Amino acid sequence: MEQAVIYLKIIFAAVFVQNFVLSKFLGLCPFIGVSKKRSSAIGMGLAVIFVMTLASAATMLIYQYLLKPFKMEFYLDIVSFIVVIAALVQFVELAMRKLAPALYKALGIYLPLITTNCAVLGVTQLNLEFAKLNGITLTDCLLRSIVNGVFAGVGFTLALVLMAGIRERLESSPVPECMQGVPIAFIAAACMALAFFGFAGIA
Amino acid sequence: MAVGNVFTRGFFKENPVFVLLLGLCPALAVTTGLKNALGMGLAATFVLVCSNLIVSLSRKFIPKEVRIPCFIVIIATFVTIVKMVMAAFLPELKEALGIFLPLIVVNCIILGRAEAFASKNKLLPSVIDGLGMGIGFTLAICIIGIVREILGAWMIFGIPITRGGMAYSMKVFILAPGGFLAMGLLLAYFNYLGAQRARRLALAQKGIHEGKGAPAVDTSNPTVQTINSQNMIGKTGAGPCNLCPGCDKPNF
Amino acid sequence: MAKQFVITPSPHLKTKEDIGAIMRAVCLALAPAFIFALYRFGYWSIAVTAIAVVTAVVTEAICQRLRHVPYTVDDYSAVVTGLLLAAVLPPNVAWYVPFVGSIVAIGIAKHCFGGLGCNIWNPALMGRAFLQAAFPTEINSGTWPAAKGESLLTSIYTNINGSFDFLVESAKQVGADVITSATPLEQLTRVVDVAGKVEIPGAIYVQNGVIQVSNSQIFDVFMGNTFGCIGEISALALLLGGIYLLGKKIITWHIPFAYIATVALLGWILPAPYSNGEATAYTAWFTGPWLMHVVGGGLFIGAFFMATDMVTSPMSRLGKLLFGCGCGLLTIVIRIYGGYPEGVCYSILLMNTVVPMIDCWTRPRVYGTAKASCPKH
Amino acid sequence: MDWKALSIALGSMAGIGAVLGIVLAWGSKRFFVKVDERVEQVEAILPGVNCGACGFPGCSGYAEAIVTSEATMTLCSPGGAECAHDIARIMGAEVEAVEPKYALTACQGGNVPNRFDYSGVHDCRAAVVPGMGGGIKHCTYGCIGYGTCARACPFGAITMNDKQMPVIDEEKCTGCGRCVEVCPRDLNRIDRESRTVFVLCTSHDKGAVTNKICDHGCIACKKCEQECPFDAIHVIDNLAVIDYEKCKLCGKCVDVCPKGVIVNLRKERRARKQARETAAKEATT
Amino acid sequence: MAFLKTFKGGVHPPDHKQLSKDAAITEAMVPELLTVPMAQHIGKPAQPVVKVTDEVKRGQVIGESQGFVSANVHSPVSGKVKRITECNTPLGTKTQAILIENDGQDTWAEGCNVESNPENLTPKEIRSRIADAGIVGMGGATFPTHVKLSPPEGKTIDTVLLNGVECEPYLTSDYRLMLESPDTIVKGLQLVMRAVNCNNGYIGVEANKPDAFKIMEKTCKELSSSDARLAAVMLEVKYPQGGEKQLIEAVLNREVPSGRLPMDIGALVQNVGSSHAIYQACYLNRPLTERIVAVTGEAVAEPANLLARIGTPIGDLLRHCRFDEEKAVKLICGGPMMGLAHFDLEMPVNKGMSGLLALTDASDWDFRHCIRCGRCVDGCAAHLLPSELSIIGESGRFLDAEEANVMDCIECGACTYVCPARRPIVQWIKLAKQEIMKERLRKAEQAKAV
Repeated sequence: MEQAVIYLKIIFAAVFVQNFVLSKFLGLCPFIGVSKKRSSAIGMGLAVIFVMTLASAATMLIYQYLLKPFKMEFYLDIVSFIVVIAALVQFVELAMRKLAPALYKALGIYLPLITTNCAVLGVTQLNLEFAKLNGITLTDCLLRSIVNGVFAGVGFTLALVLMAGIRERLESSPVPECMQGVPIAFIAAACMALAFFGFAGIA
Repeated sequence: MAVGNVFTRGFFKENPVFVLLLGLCPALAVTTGLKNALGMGLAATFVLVCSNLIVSLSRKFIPKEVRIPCFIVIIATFVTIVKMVMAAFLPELKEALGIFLPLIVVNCIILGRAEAFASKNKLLPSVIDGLGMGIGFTLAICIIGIVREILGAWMIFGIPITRGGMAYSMKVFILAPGGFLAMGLLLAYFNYLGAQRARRLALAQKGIHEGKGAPAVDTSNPTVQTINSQNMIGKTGAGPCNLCPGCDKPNF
Repeated sequence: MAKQFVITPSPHLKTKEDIGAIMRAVCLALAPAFIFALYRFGYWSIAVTAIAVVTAVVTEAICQRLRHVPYTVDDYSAVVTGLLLAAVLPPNVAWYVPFVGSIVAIGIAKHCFGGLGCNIWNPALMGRAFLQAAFPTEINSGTWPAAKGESLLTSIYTNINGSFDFLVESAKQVGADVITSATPLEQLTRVVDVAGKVEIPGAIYVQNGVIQVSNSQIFDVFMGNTFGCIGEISALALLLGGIYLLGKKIITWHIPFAYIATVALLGWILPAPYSNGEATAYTAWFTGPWLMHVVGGGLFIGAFFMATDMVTSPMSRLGKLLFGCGCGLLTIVIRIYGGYPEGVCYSILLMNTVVPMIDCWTRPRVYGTAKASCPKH
Repeated sequence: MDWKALSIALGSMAGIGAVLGIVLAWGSKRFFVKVDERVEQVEAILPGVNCGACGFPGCSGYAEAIVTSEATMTLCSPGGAECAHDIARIMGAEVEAVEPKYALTACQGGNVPNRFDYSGVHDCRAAVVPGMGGGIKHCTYGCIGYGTCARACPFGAITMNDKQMPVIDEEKCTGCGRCVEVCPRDLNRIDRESRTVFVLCTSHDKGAVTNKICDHGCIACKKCEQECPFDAIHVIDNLAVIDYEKCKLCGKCVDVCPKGVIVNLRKERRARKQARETAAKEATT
Repeated sequence: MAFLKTFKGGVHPPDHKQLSKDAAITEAMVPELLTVPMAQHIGKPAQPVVKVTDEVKRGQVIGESQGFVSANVHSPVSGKVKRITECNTPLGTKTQAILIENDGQDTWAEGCNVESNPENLTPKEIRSRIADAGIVGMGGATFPTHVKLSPPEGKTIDTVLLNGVECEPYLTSDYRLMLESPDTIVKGLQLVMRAVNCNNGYIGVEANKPDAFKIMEKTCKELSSSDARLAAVMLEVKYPQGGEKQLIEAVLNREVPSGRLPMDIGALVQNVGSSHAIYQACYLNRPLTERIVAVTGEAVAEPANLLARIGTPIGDLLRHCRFDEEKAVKLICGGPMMGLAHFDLEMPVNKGMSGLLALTDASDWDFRHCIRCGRCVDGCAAHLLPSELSIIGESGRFLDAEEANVMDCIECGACTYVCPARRPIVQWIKLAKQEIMKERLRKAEQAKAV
């Protein structure tokens, strides 16, 4: 029960309170770039969730079994993580294209965008910070980072999809000329972030 | 291409933040004040110059298929160096930049320049390009930083503008929504300026239209989808539309 | 030349009720609340309102000038925004708070998105949320002006239980201009267990894991004999305005009903955290002070005036019900578990964000077809 | 120097690199899918305005059609000859030169009186919906004047003048044909640059009627028919029509037309072409 | 009042019926020159079968029906064919028309205006009588009636609904007809029921016409029999209660599937005016040469319900009712919600013109952006999202409207009536439909070419 409440809080925080896009400024390039259509927003969101989960697990394993035992966590974390993520994304892309072409058509086109999505590297860094600060058990760390990875991705997807809905509506609005496109998307993001302040202090 | 153009185009015409819309995350996350913005800008510039240098040097040896991972490793190495240097000499700044320091690795500007310019050009132009783009990036995030600091804390570089003026500051500008808002309004303002300029230009040289502007990132190479897609995002941003003959509409 | 008739598309009859008429009715419906505010808080509250309204109207005109679109300040929509913004501000804020708030509300939340009809978020609430983040100390000062002169309602209900009046009275006795007290909802979030200790008159406390709120307190709060923002203290006045709007069919019952019902239901069901001296404990399920949740704070102004804002609420009836329920859920969650004592503003803004999705999910089933389809575009 | 740490770091990085490299190499062999790179290359060349002039759903659709050789390479009007050549380079084929095409409005809107007042959507297509009176002007063939073509033009080449008539800027016009599609009166047409003589009227009203309501309408006087040395212009159903098979663009009909209905654009076009060429020369030097 | 039958959606415009409600039906003056349009119905226009200078008699066929979905046109007077030319029609189109010079004799053609007993007619004979008489839907839709009465093999009609709703404001022609000639209407209904071989007949009347309802109820009771069960149904006052699909939904609680016809769910709807015409065709052998037109509106001094010959210029009718040409701003043929505005006083009355309004209110379309109030959504009888359609229309993406089910719109105008932003939604919808049809045609042609 205790455990469940803790995880519930992690989930709530990852999705709403500490939303990756709206309060942490992570993953803004795809947030602005891929939020023009709802369908592509959902595709991108799912791809991010997928990669974030895998990346969280893989990097935590590398940290626990490679970096920490050999005391390399200070200087080799970035290099090893980014390489692993890049390889992971590429491998998933390759495999998806062959094994699930339908899924590839829906998600695959977004996969290359994800390597340079700072949300993915960001979630691994946050997991790392947590693991460094709280020396709890290995499985706990792993589970926590996976949950964090999944729901940070869900939070990202939520923001992305809501944004896409809003931008679809804005498409038929007489937005001032100099604000059309990206500027209004930022202002909408500002308003969304303000609204998400309502979650502050929960959990 | 003239060296001067390579150096200066990143300042305004192809400003990585305001025109190409790259590197947005740090541009918003660490710009609560001028100090952080400057620190981030310099760090990114350093990485950009160094990675461009190494990429340019090694462009003949790296096989085409694995060049992206190689570039990433090169960039990551320099980011680690910056991180360690900062930890040693500027621990405060390192704390303030937080995870966005390691995240320089995935800053699209750096990988974009490495791929689009350094991997195709000689050493000197590559370094100059990196420096120019880095300065452009620094300039942009310093503008955001200064706006947010003034509005949000009534300070510049951590120094209060007027005594007791804090009361008029709007703290929201150093929070997340304020970051988005400042960015949106600045972009709109630059769009407005760009549109004005384009209109004036069109009036001035009525009819005679320049050829296609130099593409920001080489789009002719389809194997690198990452860069293509980023460029696609860039195209959605401000700047005059250079697609259609005689068009003076800003392309959104 | 022969007479030239006018050709217009059908229909050739149009309802008399245009945007201006709707907005004027909303202004009228808000009147009781502001008249009551004048009674309760004195002239500064009306000055704040005036600043908000004038700034809103002027900002609207300036924005329309800049955008080269026709002036439509005569449709009263900016006035409504100004009024609603003022309604959710504390009565003693500095002049620049409503000023900045109105500029943000009209300039950013409305005209950046394309003006009336295109805003995604309720401008007034967006202004308020901006102010909350920009000037947190001014907005959450917890100081309220002492009632100027003998308030009509104060004198009538003092004998019942002057839970808040005694503060006003004492402030008047010592000649203070302002008094510090918590709004009922702030009290609800800071409840403590007073087991064994003396009962504090007029305070809300916890006994045996149940929050104790007396009926007279609730009645006081309902009448407006309490502290809070300019336009939201008197639930009665707002209810009158709401009924007027419902009667004139400016709004439909769906959103207010769903909103208030959800707040009441969840306010009753959910356990609230409280401090029992050393740690945080939770009250029992199904014991919440639901009536206080309904009449206290800004629920009525939110449910009747803010959430029903046509531009930012869903179009279909089912969508409106969903929207209301969502607002209620978020309001209660923020009130009980969140960092703010009041959740109406943020809950409506959050639900505004979801409206495009709700509109897509709740498309009506087209006559003669099996099911509604959401276009892909 | 801490050799041990260095070697561990080196070793582990090499290890990670090796493992990932092997996995990726294996993956790329195992999951190899052939894609035609040319589609993306062609798409990169196309202007990306998705105007639909080629008849395919957007530029990407056209790119795919080119590569699968469903479509010829010269269909892109906005991209013009340059674009066609670039595509040809990728596809490894040569294309013939594409002559520029321009739009033209076959109505001069000569002071036609109104039949009624109109209040409703200002769109020419809306005005011809049954029951909307069929356009405010007395001439039921000519331009309605609500600027639908101007709004439809993806290149901003059409503007409405103060007489509510479209003016086509040939500098901006790419001949994409959107204006032809949207005009409910079929007034706009796309024609080659070298074709310069046109009848700018479509009214089949009797000459007397046209004469009364329009000062730039064809009144079927047949003067052009008599003047033409090549038998290339005929009045058919009260309207002069040029047979371009026979027409030598001599412009004699233009001179005799009492209503100024027939025009010759040769001079303007030649001047503009020269200006364009000199500008291009300057740009290259 | 509590639970009258009705449909989902709808609006409540002011009905303005008091203007002409109490004016008994009077015969309009027959003009010297009548313009008889060849297209007075949906479908192919009729082909003129007379030549200039031909003598014609009243009731003589002058335009022959072309194909199945078409209708005959008869001469409304006796006289001489003066010219065959073009004219504007109340349907908003231009069509061929025969100009007939009235000789003032009103001689009926041979076999016309002869009483006969249709008791022994077979369904097929009834249908052919109706077809010969050129009867079309007289509520305004002008769909040829004999087509409606001929369901294809395998489709049976179990209920005939008579539409006496007249939900359009101002219009009173059906109301007056129900009051003054109830038994012809009900007998016409019986004929229709026999023609399609069904036993149930209903007459729907809105609750704001209690006297008409009462008289219809009484007549129904009198004429009802075991093989023809007749009843009048009182319906809630709501626009567009008189829409075909809405009437079916209200009375029978059935929905016509999208893109299909009422006959697909076993229902048939006839206007009371058509029913009256069917009576005249079968009992009196009179083809359709006249109809009742409610001439009303604020600019008409003496509003009236006129029995007018087809082909009478609307200007004559208006002048007959002393209309103020200075004051009148807008002329409308039909009701104010779906009727079309016209500018031509020479335009003739056709078979579907139930009303002729001269309004003093121009009602400009100075529209604003949609404020998403949702009133159009609540009011839409087809359960569409008119606001969305209007936004699609405003931005000119007409083909996108197809996905938003624009083709299911019945163009009743309820959305536009309630819109506080004054948006011309119906016009955008009509435009979108036109563009979609054009596109479909283009695609079909393309497919044919390939």
